[in-house]
Amino acid sequence: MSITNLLNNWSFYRNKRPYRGQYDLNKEYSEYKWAMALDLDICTGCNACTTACYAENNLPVVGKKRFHHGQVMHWIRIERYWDEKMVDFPEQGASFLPMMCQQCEAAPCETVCPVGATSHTNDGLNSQNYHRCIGSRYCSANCPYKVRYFNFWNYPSTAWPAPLPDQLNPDVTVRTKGIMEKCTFCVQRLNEAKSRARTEYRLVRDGEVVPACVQACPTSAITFGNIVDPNSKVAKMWKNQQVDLYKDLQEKDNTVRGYRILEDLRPFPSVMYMERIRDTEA
Amino acid sequence: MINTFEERDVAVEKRFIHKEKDIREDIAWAQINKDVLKSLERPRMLFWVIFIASLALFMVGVSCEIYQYQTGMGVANLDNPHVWGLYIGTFIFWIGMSHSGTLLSAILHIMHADWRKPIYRFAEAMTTFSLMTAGLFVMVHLGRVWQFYYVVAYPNERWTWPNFQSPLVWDATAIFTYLTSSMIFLYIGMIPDLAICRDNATGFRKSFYTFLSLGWMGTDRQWANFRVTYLTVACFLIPLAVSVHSIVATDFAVSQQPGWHITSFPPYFVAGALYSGCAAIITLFIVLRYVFRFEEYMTMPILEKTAKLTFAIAMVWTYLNLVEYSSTWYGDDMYAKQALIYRATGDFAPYWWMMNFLGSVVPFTLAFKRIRNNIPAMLVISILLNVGMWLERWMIVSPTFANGIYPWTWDHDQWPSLVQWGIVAGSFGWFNMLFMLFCKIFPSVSMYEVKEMVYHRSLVRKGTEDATQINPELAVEGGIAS
Amino acid sequence: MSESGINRRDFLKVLGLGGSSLALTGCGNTDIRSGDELIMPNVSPEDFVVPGLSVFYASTCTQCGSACGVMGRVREGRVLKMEGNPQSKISGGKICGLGQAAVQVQYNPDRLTQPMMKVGNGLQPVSWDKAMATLNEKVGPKSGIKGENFAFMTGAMSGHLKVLVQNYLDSLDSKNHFAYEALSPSIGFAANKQVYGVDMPRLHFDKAKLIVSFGSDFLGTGASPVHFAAEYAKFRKAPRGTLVQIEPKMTMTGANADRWIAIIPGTEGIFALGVANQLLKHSEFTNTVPAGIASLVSKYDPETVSQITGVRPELVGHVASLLWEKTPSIVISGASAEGHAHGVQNAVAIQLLNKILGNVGKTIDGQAKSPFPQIAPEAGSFSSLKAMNDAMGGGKLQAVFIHGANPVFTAPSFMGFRDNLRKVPFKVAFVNAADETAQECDLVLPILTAVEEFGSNIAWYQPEGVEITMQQPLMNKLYPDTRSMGDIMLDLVKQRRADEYKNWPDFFSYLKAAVINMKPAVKYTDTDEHFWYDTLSSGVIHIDAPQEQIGDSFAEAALSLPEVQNVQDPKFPFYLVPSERHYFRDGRHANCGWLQESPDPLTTIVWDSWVEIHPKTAASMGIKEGDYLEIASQNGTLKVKAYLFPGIHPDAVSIPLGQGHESLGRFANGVGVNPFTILNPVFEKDTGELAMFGTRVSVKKTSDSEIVVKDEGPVSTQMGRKLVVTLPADVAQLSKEI
Amino acid sequence: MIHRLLAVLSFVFLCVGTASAEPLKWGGPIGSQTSDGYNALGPVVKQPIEFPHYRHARDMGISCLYCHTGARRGYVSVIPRIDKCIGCHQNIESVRNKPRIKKLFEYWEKKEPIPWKKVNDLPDYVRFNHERHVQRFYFRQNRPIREVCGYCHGDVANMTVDRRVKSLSMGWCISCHQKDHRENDVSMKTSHGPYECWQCHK
Repeated sequence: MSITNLLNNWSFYRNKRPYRGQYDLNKEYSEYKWAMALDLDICTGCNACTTACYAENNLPVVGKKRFHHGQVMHWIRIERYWDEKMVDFPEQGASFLPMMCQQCEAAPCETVCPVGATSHTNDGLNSQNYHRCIGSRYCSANCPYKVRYFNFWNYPSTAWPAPLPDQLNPDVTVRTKGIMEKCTFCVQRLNEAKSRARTEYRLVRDGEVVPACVQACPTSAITFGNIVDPNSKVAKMWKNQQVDLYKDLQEKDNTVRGYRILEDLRPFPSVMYMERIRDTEA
Repeated sequence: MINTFEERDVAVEKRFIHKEKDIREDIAWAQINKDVLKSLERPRMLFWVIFIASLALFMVGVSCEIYQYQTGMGVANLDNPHVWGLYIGTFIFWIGMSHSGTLLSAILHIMHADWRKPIYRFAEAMTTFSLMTAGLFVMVHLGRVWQFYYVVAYPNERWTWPNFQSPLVWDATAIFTYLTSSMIFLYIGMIPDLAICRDNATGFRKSFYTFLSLGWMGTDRQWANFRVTYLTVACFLIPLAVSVHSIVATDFAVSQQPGWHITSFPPYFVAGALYSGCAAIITLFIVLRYVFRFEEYMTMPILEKTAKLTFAIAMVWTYLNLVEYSSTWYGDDMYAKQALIYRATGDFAPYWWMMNFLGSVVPFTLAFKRIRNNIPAMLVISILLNVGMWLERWMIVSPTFANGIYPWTWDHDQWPSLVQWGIVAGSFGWFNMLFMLFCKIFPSVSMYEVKEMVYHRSLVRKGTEDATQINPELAVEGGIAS
Repeated sequence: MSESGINRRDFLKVLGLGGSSLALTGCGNTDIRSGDELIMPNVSPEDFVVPGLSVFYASTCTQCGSACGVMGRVREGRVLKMEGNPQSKISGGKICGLGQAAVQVQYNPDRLTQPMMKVGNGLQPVSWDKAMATLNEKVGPKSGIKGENFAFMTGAMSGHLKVLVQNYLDSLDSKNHFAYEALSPSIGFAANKQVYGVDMPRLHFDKAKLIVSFGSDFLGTGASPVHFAAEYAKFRKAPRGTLVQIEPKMTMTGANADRWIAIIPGTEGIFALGVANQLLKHSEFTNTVPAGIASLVSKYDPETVSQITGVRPELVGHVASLLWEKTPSIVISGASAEGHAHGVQNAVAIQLLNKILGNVGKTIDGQAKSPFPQIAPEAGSFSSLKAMNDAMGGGKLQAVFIHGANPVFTAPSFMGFRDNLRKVPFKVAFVNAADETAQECDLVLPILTAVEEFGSNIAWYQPEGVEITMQQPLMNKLYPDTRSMGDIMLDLVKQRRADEYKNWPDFFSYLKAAVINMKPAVKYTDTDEHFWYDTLSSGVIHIDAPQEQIGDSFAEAALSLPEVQNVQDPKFPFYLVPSERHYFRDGRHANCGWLQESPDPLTTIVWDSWVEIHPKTAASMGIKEGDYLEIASQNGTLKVKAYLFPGIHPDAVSIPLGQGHESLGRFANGVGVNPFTILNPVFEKDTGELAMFGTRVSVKKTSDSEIVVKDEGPVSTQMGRKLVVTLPADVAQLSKEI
Repeated sequence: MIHRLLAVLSFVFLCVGTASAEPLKWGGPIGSQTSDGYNALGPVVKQPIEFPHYRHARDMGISCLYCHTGARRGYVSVIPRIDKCIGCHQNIESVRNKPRIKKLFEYWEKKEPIPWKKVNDLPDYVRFNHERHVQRFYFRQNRPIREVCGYCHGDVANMTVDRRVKSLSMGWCISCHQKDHRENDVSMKTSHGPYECWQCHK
């Protein structure tokens, strides 16, 4: 990139994002905006998504000691919360929350990375470029969801005793020490599907490609798709749940379940959660 | 009528100078040279002992860093999301330390507070060396330090730029600029003194000082140029110093972390920086005064002034600290409030309370003249203040990570590992080592400025008479600068 | 595809693509280079194999007994990932984490790579020739092994491998096929048999508006978790069903309940009868069961029930009114209700509710009946372990084969299984890794993993029709010195009956012939070869078999009141709940890093065992999280870390099963404790199964303490954040959602 | 004096500048290679069979895509499988006894893959998509295949064993991605290649 180029594109970097019309089916490089809808009522907290993510994205198994030090690398984790008002027993069960990178539109991590290793793609993903990363860990410090995971150790040399490396997905880089990583919405799958679709002069069909967690989820609690396409299931769900990608505070009916986590910090996440339901009369 | 620089100086001095006796006005200039140059003589055994100890401490840090470099950041016992630890805290500490030099030499220079003259040289050295130390921490902190050059904006084969939005890029730029400027400032200010050294040295040292003194002859033209240059660089340095620490503060203030996301952070940081810097000056003041027998120059009135200055800055800092707490407390930010409560009651509470005690209560001792004049007490207090300020930086960084916005990831077990402590300790060894070398290679008291000061004091006393008339010795051995 | 399975494997062999197989930044290639890496093009691959693009092969997951159809993602000759096979009605294209870990079983660094033979006290590698010669010598026709002195222990089994095992036993005139599962559903089967006349009815969770589950963790560890999870998802869609879970320790299913009720272990049946009593007072239910039963349950008024079960009395009526309001409902019992001396009685009492509510035929009906009884599943039981143990103890057995089970690990220590096994002169284990049982065996034969092997499976819970799921190799075998279990069995059968099996050189051809024989049942009209390839490529054979009839009348004799022994034992005051972790089951997969590092859903603990104890109990005993507790039963003591867990009855403590391996591999060895060892010899009266939940223990705090390694932070609530929001069901308008 | 000062200062800057310059990796700064900056002839790679590209592509006029079938449908361009070579060569008796062909048949008879060496070897974290480039420039813009492939691979049709001719560095990729290319052979509308990280980096 030359200086001229940098200056030409400066206004792009200075744009307030997201802005309406940022994603458009008619624009060549922003006809996709990948988004999720996650129904917390039918998520059972079974961890199938987590394991699928380990398999798909070459996540290292860190072992007990490192897990204890909080150096675990699960890109998607299942959080289990008890009710704050619980007396003796959790009579309404637990609250499970699968938490992965929310692919924020106004991502706090992107602005602070000194080297631009994390940046926004035209598809609305928050890309993490491993070999550009110098490991300042500022992005993790600034991530409100704490879904960025830093390679504190040289996992390639320890985490996969032979022949476990044979299982590694060749489409995903294995990360060495000193690098930040996070959920990518399985971008390797998205890229492949987009390439296939482009060859066939079409857009990626709804449901043609899903991340590993979505594919595994036994209850199909996660819906994934291109929110720019009004006919995709995920776009319909967002609309139905009255969650607007471009708004930071949703004005919605009380009966509607959609919300985005920590919306008040205005990161404009791409993952819509749907409230857990409990039968209070049961 | 003001026709010459000297006349102007005298006029200025007349207006601004305290009539206090902060230095004897009858010290012979040759005596000044002699006293100061004595500090450059072959060191005593004790010097080597301390030097080797510092070197050993530094090597501990180096080996820790090598271990960390080889193994990964995990050896520092950082975790997700507690990704920053002592490294960043100590980094801010050293950056803060660097502000005192600029304060003394640049700000007070412009303000014509000439009591700074005997002590600004080592303060400036401190600035340079603590910045160098701080720079090391940036490197130590990076996960892939071997790729640090990605932060530098330079045309490269990949056609990539750093992210100019990131405060870390501002940081890198600001620190680098500040480091180079303060090194230049230190060097420029030393040129007349280097010339004195040159004139008194032999052998290798002679050629060394000859090279560095850039042919300084003490001519009028040289003096004129020198003053303009020095003043210019000083003016340049002041905004730079303020901006450096403001930028370090924006590292925190622009982030979402509770407890960091505060607009008063930049002045708070600058105040804290000056505070710790002044405290460090007091410490070094006392040490140098004792070691090099600089009692004639580093006099008690100067110490007292420095202490008063420290006290004033401590109050500014305390005020800003209270502003931070109260704006958080009365504010609307649930996360920040929770983080504040956590600091006061959580795992870090002992350190947090100690920090507040050391930073805000201990300086009140400086309000008492008896304490200000008691050297051992001042030594202890100044060290305590610096401990407090170091704790402050740590308390800014760590508790926020341990108790941030997202409760699921609050800390399991976070205590800096030996590697972190080793590198922090090593940094003190490194600083100490550099400072000791400096004191033995360069005059740690500015000879020409002290001469100037003595001269002005005598002028103030005797009116505008020529100083040589009072002190005939001055005419001998080369005048103000040899 | 080429002609035979052997060739298919050959082509897989040449798929290997060098170089780019490992992409390690820092370690791998990070520069632009020339000539440093190799590209090994395929010699002659199938047309659809394009390097760089994945091929999905259908197969079956054998990680648990549910027989989910899966697909293996294959790139450059290596299987990389398992996905659900959408053609399978069981998995519905979905997969659980345990299934994902099949690839870690395959690439496990601790896999056994060559045959081992006992020399002295240790195992020494030998060649296959030597191993097979030994087999021939010890159990061949000339060995005199016959009939009663031979036993074959397997895990739960189905499909054509089971046929071969059966045939082998037949050739030896032996009836000693011991299908052993440590966590078997046999008690539930016995109860179902009494109530419905079948082992396992079909459960329609999706049709129910209310599920009342007595300790059944159908989402985590039930008969078919992936299938039930899908049904559960439908159940939660509009009109949203309500889940009530009654159990002593919260399971994953309990964590998803609208109402979770803690109950004293073993008293679930009483609670059910109390609910039945309330229901029978309603006029609409009075005639649903024989009058004798009504009078039998009438003594269980809420107060009595509350006294026995430790549940608040109003909850009895509450559950009854829920059942009355929300129809159709479904009431199920699970392991923690069944694993008692009166387990069958408990389960029958629970099933009584279904009868009263008329759920039979609505949410509960019969499974399809498989037309191929010889490949029908053998679910396995504990009693077979007991039988084998007795036979070994009696010195009757001369040779034992063990496949698919790890009895040395899972047998309770009171049985003395290890010592009894040592009495057998010749023991052979067929394993993937040298586990505890293999360590005791004289000959240990490394077999192929499920992803390298041909096979057929049929689950004992069939959601729709009968689904025979096919297994095919997803890659060439990783180690040349491992062999197909089917091939070994065929060789063994040939030792005795060479003539009958001479047409089949290997298991592949045997299986192919057998599958093609099924063609008429599927009404497939094309050629045999097409049928075979269609079967392999879809991975499943669907048979629309008629449903089994299930009984809809409830005989008075069927119900006998559960004999709850709710006495306080001062020496062992606590009930032990050995909980089944959904990714560990009986511990056979403990050596997968992914599973060890997958946090337990409720405690979020990893890489460890722990004892769950209610915070109130803990407070009264001064126990803090991480304190080591000594959990002692009559049969032993375990020292294990405490975890304060609100979802457990204050009189119970719970230790998860599956950890505490001594010899399974680097990820499992020395991790945690094995609660199987301290189980008491309490047996279910009707079936003779081990009553897993019948053990009483004492808890003693020790002075040791260690941090519990878990994903959860220091707080377990949301601290006022809006992370998971809960909406009352009456406010939500699910029917308007998409 | 001022000259000395300048001398010292420039010395300092030189030191700092050298220290902060990036280590000399392959590619180096812009313009450090050749006249256009990116023509960087790679080393000669010794292959197990000295495959004559010129014979096939130039003399016989075989399209690149005939053998490298993956280039139009996947990320990897694909070194042809051996039975593809054999498919033709078992019917070409005239060269059947040439040493290189004999070697080919040796591999075929042993059913062993030929261990070709990778010539255009990108770092492992880069995923170059052949399909997109071939689709865009060959199928849509209708440019000759040898030109399309040759942009990165050079004039392979005149080579024996392939040799890298471009630097294949990131700056080189971007220099082209920033150019406006016509959408197809009829339209005058142009667009440029994407330049976000995840398009190429995995």
